[in-house]
Parts: sequence; C-alpha cells; structure tokens
Amino acid sequence: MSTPLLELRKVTKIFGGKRDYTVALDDMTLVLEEYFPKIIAVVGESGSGKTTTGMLLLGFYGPTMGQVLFRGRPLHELKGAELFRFRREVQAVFQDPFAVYNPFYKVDNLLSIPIKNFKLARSKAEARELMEDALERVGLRPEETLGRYPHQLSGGQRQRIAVARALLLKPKFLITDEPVSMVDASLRSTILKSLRALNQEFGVPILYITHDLTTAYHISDYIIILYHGSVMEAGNVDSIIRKPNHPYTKLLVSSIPWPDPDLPWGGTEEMIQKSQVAFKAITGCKFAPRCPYKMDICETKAPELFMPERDRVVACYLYRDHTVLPREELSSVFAQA
Amino acid sequence: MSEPVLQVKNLKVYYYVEAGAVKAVDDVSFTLDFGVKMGLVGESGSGKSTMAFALMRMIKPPGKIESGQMILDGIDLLKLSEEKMRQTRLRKLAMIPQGAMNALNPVMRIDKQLIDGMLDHGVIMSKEEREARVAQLLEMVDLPPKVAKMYPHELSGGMQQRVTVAQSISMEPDVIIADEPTSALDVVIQRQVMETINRLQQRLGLSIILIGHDMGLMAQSVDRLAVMYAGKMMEIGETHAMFRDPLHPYTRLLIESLPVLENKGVFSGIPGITPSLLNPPEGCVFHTRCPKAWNLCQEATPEFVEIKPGRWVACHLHTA
Amino acid sequence: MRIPLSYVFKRIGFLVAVLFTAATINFLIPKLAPRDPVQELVNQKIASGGLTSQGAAEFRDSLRKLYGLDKPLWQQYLTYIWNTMRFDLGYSIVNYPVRVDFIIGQTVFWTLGFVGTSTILAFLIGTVVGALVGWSKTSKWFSWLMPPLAAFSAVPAFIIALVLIYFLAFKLHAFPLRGGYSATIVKDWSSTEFLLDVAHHAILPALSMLLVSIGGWSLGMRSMMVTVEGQDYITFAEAKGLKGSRIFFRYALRNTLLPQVTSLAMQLGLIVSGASLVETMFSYPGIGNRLGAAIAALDYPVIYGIVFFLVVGIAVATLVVDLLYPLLDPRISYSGG
Amino acid sequence: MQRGQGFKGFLNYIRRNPAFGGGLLILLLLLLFSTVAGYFVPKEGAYPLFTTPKQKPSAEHPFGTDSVGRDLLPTLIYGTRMTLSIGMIAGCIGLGVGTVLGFMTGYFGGLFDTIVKFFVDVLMTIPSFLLLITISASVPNPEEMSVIQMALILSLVSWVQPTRAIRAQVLSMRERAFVMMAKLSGMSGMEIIIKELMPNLLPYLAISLAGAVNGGVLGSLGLQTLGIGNLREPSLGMTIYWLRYYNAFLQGYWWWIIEPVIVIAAIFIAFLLISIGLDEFANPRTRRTV
Repeated sequence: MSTPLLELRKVTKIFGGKRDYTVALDDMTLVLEEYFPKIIAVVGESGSGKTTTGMLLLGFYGPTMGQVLFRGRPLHELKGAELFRFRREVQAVFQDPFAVYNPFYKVDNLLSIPIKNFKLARSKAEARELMEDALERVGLRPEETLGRYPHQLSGGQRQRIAVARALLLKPKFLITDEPVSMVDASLRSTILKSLRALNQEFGVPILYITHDLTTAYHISDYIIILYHGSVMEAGNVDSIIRKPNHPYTKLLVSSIPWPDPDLPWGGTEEMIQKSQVAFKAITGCKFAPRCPYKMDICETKAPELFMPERDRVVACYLYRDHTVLPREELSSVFAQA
Repeated sequence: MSEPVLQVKNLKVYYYVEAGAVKAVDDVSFTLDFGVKMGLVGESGSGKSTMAFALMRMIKPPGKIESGQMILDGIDLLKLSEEKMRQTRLRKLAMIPQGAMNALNPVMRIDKQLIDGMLDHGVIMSKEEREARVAQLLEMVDLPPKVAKMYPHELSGGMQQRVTVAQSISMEPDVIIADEPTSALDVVIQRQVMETINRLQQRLGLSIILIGHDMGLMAQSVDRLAVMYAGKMMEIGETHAMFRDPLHPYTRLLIESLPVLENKGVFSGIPGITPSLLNPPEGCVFHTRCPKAWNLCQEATPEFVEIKPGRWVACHLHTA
Repeated sequence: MRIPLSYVFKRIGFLVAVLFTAATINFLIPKLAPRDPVQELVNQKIASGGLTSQGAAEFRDSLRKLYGLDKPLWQQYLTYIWNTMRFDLGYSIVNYPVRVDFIIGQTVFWTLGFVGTSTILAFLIGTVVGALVGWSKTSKWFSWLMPPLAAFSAVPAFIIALVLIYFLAFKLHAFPLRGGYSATIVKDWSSTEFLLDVAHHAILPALSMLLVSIGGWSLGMRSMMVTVEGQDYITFAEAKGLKGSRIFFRYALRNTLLPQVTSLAMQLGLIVSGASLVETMFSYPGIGNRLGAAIAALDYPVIYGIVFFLVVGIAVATLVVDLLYPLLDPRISYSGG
Repeated sequence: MQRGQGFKGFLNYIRRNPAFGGGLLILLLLLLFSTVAGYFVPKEGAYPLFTTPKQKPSAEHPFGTDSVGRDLLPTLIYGTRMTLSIGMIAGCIGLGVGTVLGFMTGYFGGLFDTIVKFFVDVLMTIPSFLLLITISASVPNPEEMSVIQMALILSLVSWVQPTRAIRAQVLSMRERAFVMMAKLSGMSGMEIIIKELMPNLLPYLAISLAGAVNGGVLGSLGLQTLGIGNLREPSLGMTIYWLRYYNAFLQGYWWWIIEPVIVIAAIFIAFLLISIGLDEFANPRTRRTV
C-alpha cells in the first residue's frame, strides 16, 4: 500500500492550561489518500473538533499527542522543498469570505501570489489568463472583480474568488471549512456547484467541514459525525442521513429545519429536553449524559466503532453485537461503495 | 379573521451616506394579526434588520425613518414622544436580539438584568417578589433557578439566548420582534430555543415577527411569511401556501435553491448579485436576476397588491 | 467574589521579580559606570580645604569600608540585596550620617498627601467628564470642554506648574510661591491653622497635576465610551425600554470603568515621575524634591535609595489595583494570568 | 478603508482628519523654526555673556534675554532643535528595536517571546523616568553629554512601549485568516511579517513612533530640568533648569518663562494631535473629532 497523502495518526488536541482545558480532538485517526476523488464531510456542532481537524491537517495547529503526517512525514518536521510541496498540494477554503483577504491589497493578490510563488505561469499574461479563466469558471466576470478591494465586492463574490483560487491551484487535497455558512442562501449553490466540479472534473478530494447536515448531505459521499472530539458515526452519507443509527446523529438529523412546512421537526422530545445538560469531561461515551438509551457501560468505557453495515460504523453500545472496526481503520469504511 | 395588532404602512427608512440615500426599507406595508407568528425573511442587504430596528424606533443616524406609519394597538408609534416610545418598548413591543452573547451586560448578574426592565416601567416589587418573578421567568424558558445569580459569560450560547427570551416576555408585551434569535446557535439548540418561543407564544398569546434568512427555520416555525428583497416587500402569505405555490419568482427561486432530501446533488441558485441599495435598478428591483422578467419589469415598479385574501405580491406577472 | 490564592501568589511573585530587577539595576549601573563617587566626594572635601592628603586617604578607606566597597563584587551584591530586603538603604554621603530611610520617612507623607489627593480627584473628575463627553445623549455643550482638556493633558505638569507659579503665585499673590508650609508658622499637625496653611501650599502643586491628568483620563474615557456605546448590550438595553440614566450608569459607565482602572495601574509610574518634577518646581518638601536635591548634590545613596523606594511604592500600588480588578470584572480569568 | 491616491488623496484625508493635519502643521512649523531660522540667527547668542542680561523683548532681541546674557531667540531656536533631535533619535531607535522585537516575539512566540515579555512587563512597572535618573546620574561627566549620548540613554527605555504595543497587535493579527491564506500561498514567515502584517500595522507603527519620540522629548526635558545632562549647550530642558535656578518667576521675567513654555506646549500638543489623528486612522470605528 502506498503512503497516504495526509494522515491523522492517533491525534489528540487539547487547548488551554493544566486546570482549564478542553479536549478538542480525542484520539482521532484519519487516512486521506491521494487518488480518492471523493468528498468527505466532517460534521459537528461548535466544540465538536471539526475545525480543529482542518487546522491540524493544514499544519496551523500542532497535535498535543499523536502525529499529523504528510506523505508519511510529520508536518512539523517539514522544511524547505518538502514544506513547499505540502503547501502546494494541500489547499483550503475558509469560512469568512472577508477575513481571508488582506484589507491592504486588491483581491487579485489571493490569486496572483500563489501563481507567483508556485510558479504556475511563465509570464504576466499567462498569469492573467489563468486568473481570468478560474474566475469565469466560478461565474464571475474578471473585469468586475480583478483590481477591486475586498470591501468593494459582496460576500458571495469574495467567497467565489476563494473557490476560484482552489480551482486554479488544483491541489492534491482541498480542505473547506464552512465555505457557505456566511454566504446568502441564493448564492450557496453556486459555490457548492464549483466545489463539486473541482472534485469531479479534476479529481480533487475534498474534506468538507460543516455544522450543516443538509449541505453535507448534498455535496459529500461520506460523512463523519463528531461530538466533543470523538467520532460518533461515520460512513456513507445517504444511509446515515436517511437512517441515522447513533442517538446523537438521530438528534441532529431530526433537528434539521427542512424548508417544507409539511415536514416538521421530528419527535425526539425527550432528547431535546435533555440536551441542555452541560458537557462534563467523562471517561465513557461523550454523549452518555444526554443519551436516552444510556446504559451502565456507557459511563465507564468509551464504545468501540461497531459496524452494523459494511458502509458505516457507529460508536454506540446499542450496536455492540456487530463487528468492531479498529479505530485506526476508520478510513476503510470510505472505500466501500 | 382576527384583529390586526400591528399595521405598517408605506414605511421608508433611508441611510444618508456621502454618495446619497441608501433605501434600506422602501415603501413597505404589512399587517400582523393578533396571536400570529409572522416570518420576515430576506438575504443580507434586504432591509430585514433595518425593519426590526425601525419597528423599535431605534434607527440611528445616518439612518432616518423617512415616512410611513407603524400603528400598534391603534397608536402610531412614529407620533409618540421619545419618553412614550421608551415606555412602549418592552411593555407593548419587545425585542429578542441577534447574538445574545453580546446583548447581555457582561458585568451584571442575570437576575438584575431581568428585573431592571420592569423597574424602569414602573413595576414596584419587594425583594421577595423580585426573586419570585425572576424564578418564574427563568422557569418559563426552561432555565434552572441558579442562573439568576450567574454572569452571562458563565452561560452557554443557548442559555444566554433563553435569558433574552425571558427578558422579552417580562412585561407581557403584545408584539415580540425576534431578530435572527438563533442564527449563532447549533441546530439542536436552535430547535430548543425556537420551541421555547413557540410554547410561550401559545401560552401568552403573543404576536411575533421572526426575522431571519433561513427559509427552513421559517417553514418550521411561522404561520405567515413575508419575503423582502433589496428593501422592498416581494410577497406575503400563509406559510403553507407560500411554500406550495410561491407566486413571486424570487420566492420560488429562493425555495428551490434550498437543499431537501429528495433533490440530492442538485445545485440551483439565483444567478447574479444583489443590487446596490444606493442605485437600485429601475422598475422591479429583482428584474436583473429574474428569469421571467419582461420589458414592463424594467420600466415600472410593480404595486404590492392583495391578489387573494391574505396573499400579497409585488410582481407584474400577477398584477399587470 | 473571592480572589483565588493562586492568582494572588502569581501577582506577588511578579512583584518580587520587579523589585529584584530594580534592586539589581540599582546595584549594577553605578558599578558599570566608570565613576567613583567616593573619590569624587574626597576630591570635593580636599578642594574645599576640609582634608589634607594624608587624611584624605584615611577618609577614603573608611568610606570604602563603610560602603563595603573593599569586598569582592558578588559579596557586595549579596550584601546589597540583603540590605535592600531589610529596607536598609544606607547613608547619605552629603549629609552623613543621616540614613536614607530617615530621609524618605521625612518626605514621603508630603508626597503621598498631594499626589494621592490630586490623582484620586483627577481620576474621578476626568472619568465623569470623559463619560459625559463620550455619551452621545448628553449635551453637545460638553464637547467644548474637550480641546482645552486635551491640550492640558499633553503638556508635562511641571511646565504647567511654571505658568501657575508665575501668574497665580507671583502676579496675583493668591498662593504661596514655594514650600509645604509657611516658615513663620509653628509645625503642629494638630492645629487647624497649620493644616490650612499646608492645604494652601498644596493647592498649586495639586492643581498642576490635576490639569494634566483630568485631560488624560477624560480622553481615555471618552474613546472607551464611544466604543462601548456601539456594543450590542447597549442597543439591547435601549430595546428593553430602560431609562437613559440607567443605561448610562449601569450599562455604559460600568463597562468603561474596567479599562479605565487598568490604565490607572499603568499610569502610576508616570504620575509619580511627573509629581517629582512638580515638587522640584515648588520646592515642595516631598520625596521628589528631595530626589532633585540629591541629584544636584550627587548624593548617590540618596538618589538610588529614593528611586528604589518609589519603584517599590509603585509596584505595590500596581499590585493592589491588580488584585482589586477581578472584583470589578467578573469575566477575568485567573488561570491565564 | 479606502486609500486615496498620491498627494491629492493625502490632502483629502487631512481634510477629513483635522487633528492629524493640525498636529502635522504645528510640528512642521516647529521644525522650520528650529532649522531654517538657524540660518539667520547665529548660535553664539545662545550662550551666556552674549549680550546685556535681563532685557524685555525688543526690536533688537525680539524674545528678550536671560539673566546671564543669553539671547532667548537663538536659545530657543537651537534649544528646540536639540531637544527635538534627542527625542527623534531616541524615538527612532526605540521604534526600531520595538518593531523588530514586537514582530519577532509576536509572530514566532517561543522562549524568546517569554523572556522579552517578562522584561517588558517588569520594565512597564518600573517607571522609565526613575530608571533614566539612575542611569544618567551614573554617567561620567554628564555636563558634557552630547545629543547622541543623551538619545542613547533615553533609548534604553524608549523601546519598551513600542515592543509591547506592536507585539499585542501582531498577536491579534497572526491568527487572522489572511495570514493562513498567505501561508497556503507559499509565503515564508519573514515574507508574511513584511508583506502581510506590516502594511496593516503602519498606523500602529506611526502611533508608536509618535509615542516614542514624545517620550524621548519628555525624558530629556525632565532630566535636564533636574540638572542631569548638558546644561551648557542650548536645549529646552536647559532653559527650564536655568530659569528655575535663577528664580525667573521671583524676578518677574515673564518672557523667560512664557516663551519656552509655549514652545514646549506646542511640541507636546503637536504629538497629541498626531497620535489622535493616527488613532482615528487605525480604528475608524471610534471616529469622533476632538
């Protein structure tokens, strides 16, 4: 088996000091292959560790325990040419379509600097052509966008330029952190469509980080549900959204506000009431304090990843009769069609 | 049909900037009936937040309420003195703010913040009565009594938002304006807060204007829906009818662009960008992005008319 | 609210570090300088004819012994730190054998009186004025106060003192020109006449400090007020239909006080430095004037002693403000430091 | 934040920010006074025994003379020049050191940051003026101190404030998304500091410079007033020292008092206006004219 492009190996990330700390990510292993042109959604509420996962993979945070590897080498050891290759091959689209722009420069910089640094063009004219081509692909007119300052464009336009940047760079892997959550509803689908195109036409694998189950369902092939830094459920997105197994996923899915007055919020009243309980660091299942199906074992020992079906795993003792998938092999469920 | 509790007629709110007047709310009219939850939905720049502050009469310079009427219980709010308007807030017209995190005074305990609104509206209470009232308010929004002695930063986002909900019902107002009360919250918490608001609405017989951008949330929680675009009212109607048969092309496109279970992988958006409110397009403000636009749309602004009982729309397709 | 002990210990630890650094600087700088105060003093005595060359050598040796200068450097350092810890700051050279701590004891209360009073007054007046000017609902009339106050805040107090002395003391004879009390009066702290005389003498120095500080406090307060007025909790307070006075005092003022108190802690050093120069201008019998006199006479033990004493005073005052701060701000995180 | 183009844009900006413009104008006038005027007024007049002492302002001596025969016009011209030079040199050194330390510690963090932060915290608690007294009182032959020596002594403390201010700004900025984007675009740490952070911090750097120069002038003035430093060469601090030494206010020599006070006040007010103006530029949110 070849070395994976990116890998989280038994990574734990803790923020804060000795007494006042939060476990953002708890013993997570995730293998992301180079030629696996699928979209994996990482879904969770705030504090679930989904953004931390992205930041770790991009090398912006270091792990507290475990390793983050790029082509088999720990990220923090990368220097010179290796680091350069990592930056070239792993790219990102962030949430805030304003903050990614340095207010001092025109929006062109977001496209022209990587072209220059990664030597994607031999001449100014060629660079310009690349930029214009990428902008047109995301439905922007270059003459209306290039040469402007970020504040002169709308949020939707700015975010589309950020996606154009990813299109232009055609990275080996793209991490998108809530790319549409700060964009108006009418413009979201344009951005999602561009991401989908990047994935399907150029075969770029995407990690789609979001709190929004509906867009995750629509754009991705696989899904990982995180809760307080631990995987609750993972696997094929269709099966999981249509028939959630884990009580937490059930709660999430039933809380989706579908834009259809005839499809009201489902009745999981008891869980809804309970989920007000504040989270406490515990040894067992993280969801136990909120879980209506809680058993004694849930509080003492965190559940393994049980495999009720070939294309999904669920970390819940309700499924303990099924085979156990070792945590390190989480990514293998994504290989199942 | 029930009695209208709030009537807004031809309201105009402009912001005066160097380059001219930004028409944030431009000739908007609607009626809110007693005991009804109405959603006011719009994207950024549609004027929905300006609408909220206009209703509270809290537009700050360079903004100004140009003209119009806002009649609450038969009284035109725009004709009230500053002091009378202050007394109207909370007592008759309360607000649930966006982002409760920043809306609570960080250095004041929750009980003090819950009670001071009542004190400034002339409610006289003994110490015991205050404590009882605070406990009662907290109970109504499903918060434990110990929250009273806590500071805002000790509460989670959902709990903070519940505190602002408790605050808004403390004087049992006629109308509550909820300005994107759950936009900063996770889906589960969002649902809890919305369900709390719904329960209170039924228990206290409140009329609510829920301002937001999320059609999904609207579908789940309101009786009537009003759609705004670029400072103008596009369509108003009963929620079911609006989703089943949207009359305005904007409403239709907005609904269609939202993902549902059945249309996985279909990404249909509204082409183009929202127009500048400084120089809105001639004619219908939506014609630049409307797939059904015809020559009349560029020339004449469509009237906002009631085409069947309770259903209003501003579109030449239906009125011309 | 209770202040955790760990926070207190942390602040005290920092205080010790400050004092240790200050003592070390005090010890090291004279050693680094190619200057021999003892020899200079001996030369002075010879020049004034008070010593023969034979006596000079003996006098010099005895002085060296007295100041411990005959011992190795590290021993001198340890002795110095030990003595400093016991607040034994040595003897004045010029007024030998007067002890430095005696000099400090004689002067410190004068300084404490006039600096303390003027600082508290300025802080209160400045804060109120700044709050009123910054609050958009108060009369525009207040904003006319700002330019003159701001101008005064820029100019050093001892420069303003010069003008006050000339006009109010010399020209109008409204106040005494110099000193802490009249030479003709009996120094008796229990007599009203003496106390009034002291107050009369303190007014001009205090006024110089006041004019400068009021402007500074009100400038800071005004800009904080403008910032706070833009906060959501003010908007929501208005939406609650609160009375203007309650919003002003309980919501706006209460929140602006926090940064104002922080800046009081930061400004203490500047205030004391400024007051030292003002005392010199008025020949006020305080510690600053004594420092000026010591500098003029090159009385090094007195200079270093007074400087060290002032550093201790300021560091302790800062500590007190630091420890009181959490009482004002419930959000403070103690663990962060 | 719209940036105007060229000189016209600058003038346009000044019009909208009168504090900044006013401060700049006063400073410019002071600089003209202390440099250009020097070509017409010889420096000899700024030393004792130049002319008849204790004269009121007259046609011959428009600023009057002091009690040892200095002509106050050249004294103030050359004094302003010297005091401003000391302040500016000390301020520039302070800002230079502060910028390097602030960016390095703020952006890269680590042990170096911990050490620098500790010293900055300690030095913030110890009043710099008292530190300056200790240091400069120990210097041999303070009465012959040159402009550079004085400035160097002042710069021993003038780096503390800029370091603290710049570090804080860098800390708040380095987590911003555009810095992450720059990293993803293959920029190195130094490149990010210079090309991405510096331009955004220009107003803060300017505020720090104004503050550091202001501190330098204040420090030199205070030291000389106490009699530390060169009291022979003309400077504003020297003027204050001698007018107090000769009790100018007991003799009613109003011109000797008022003139340096006006110059000194003008310097500090110019710095105040400039920093208020710059502050408005850096935080347009708190815009409100004085």
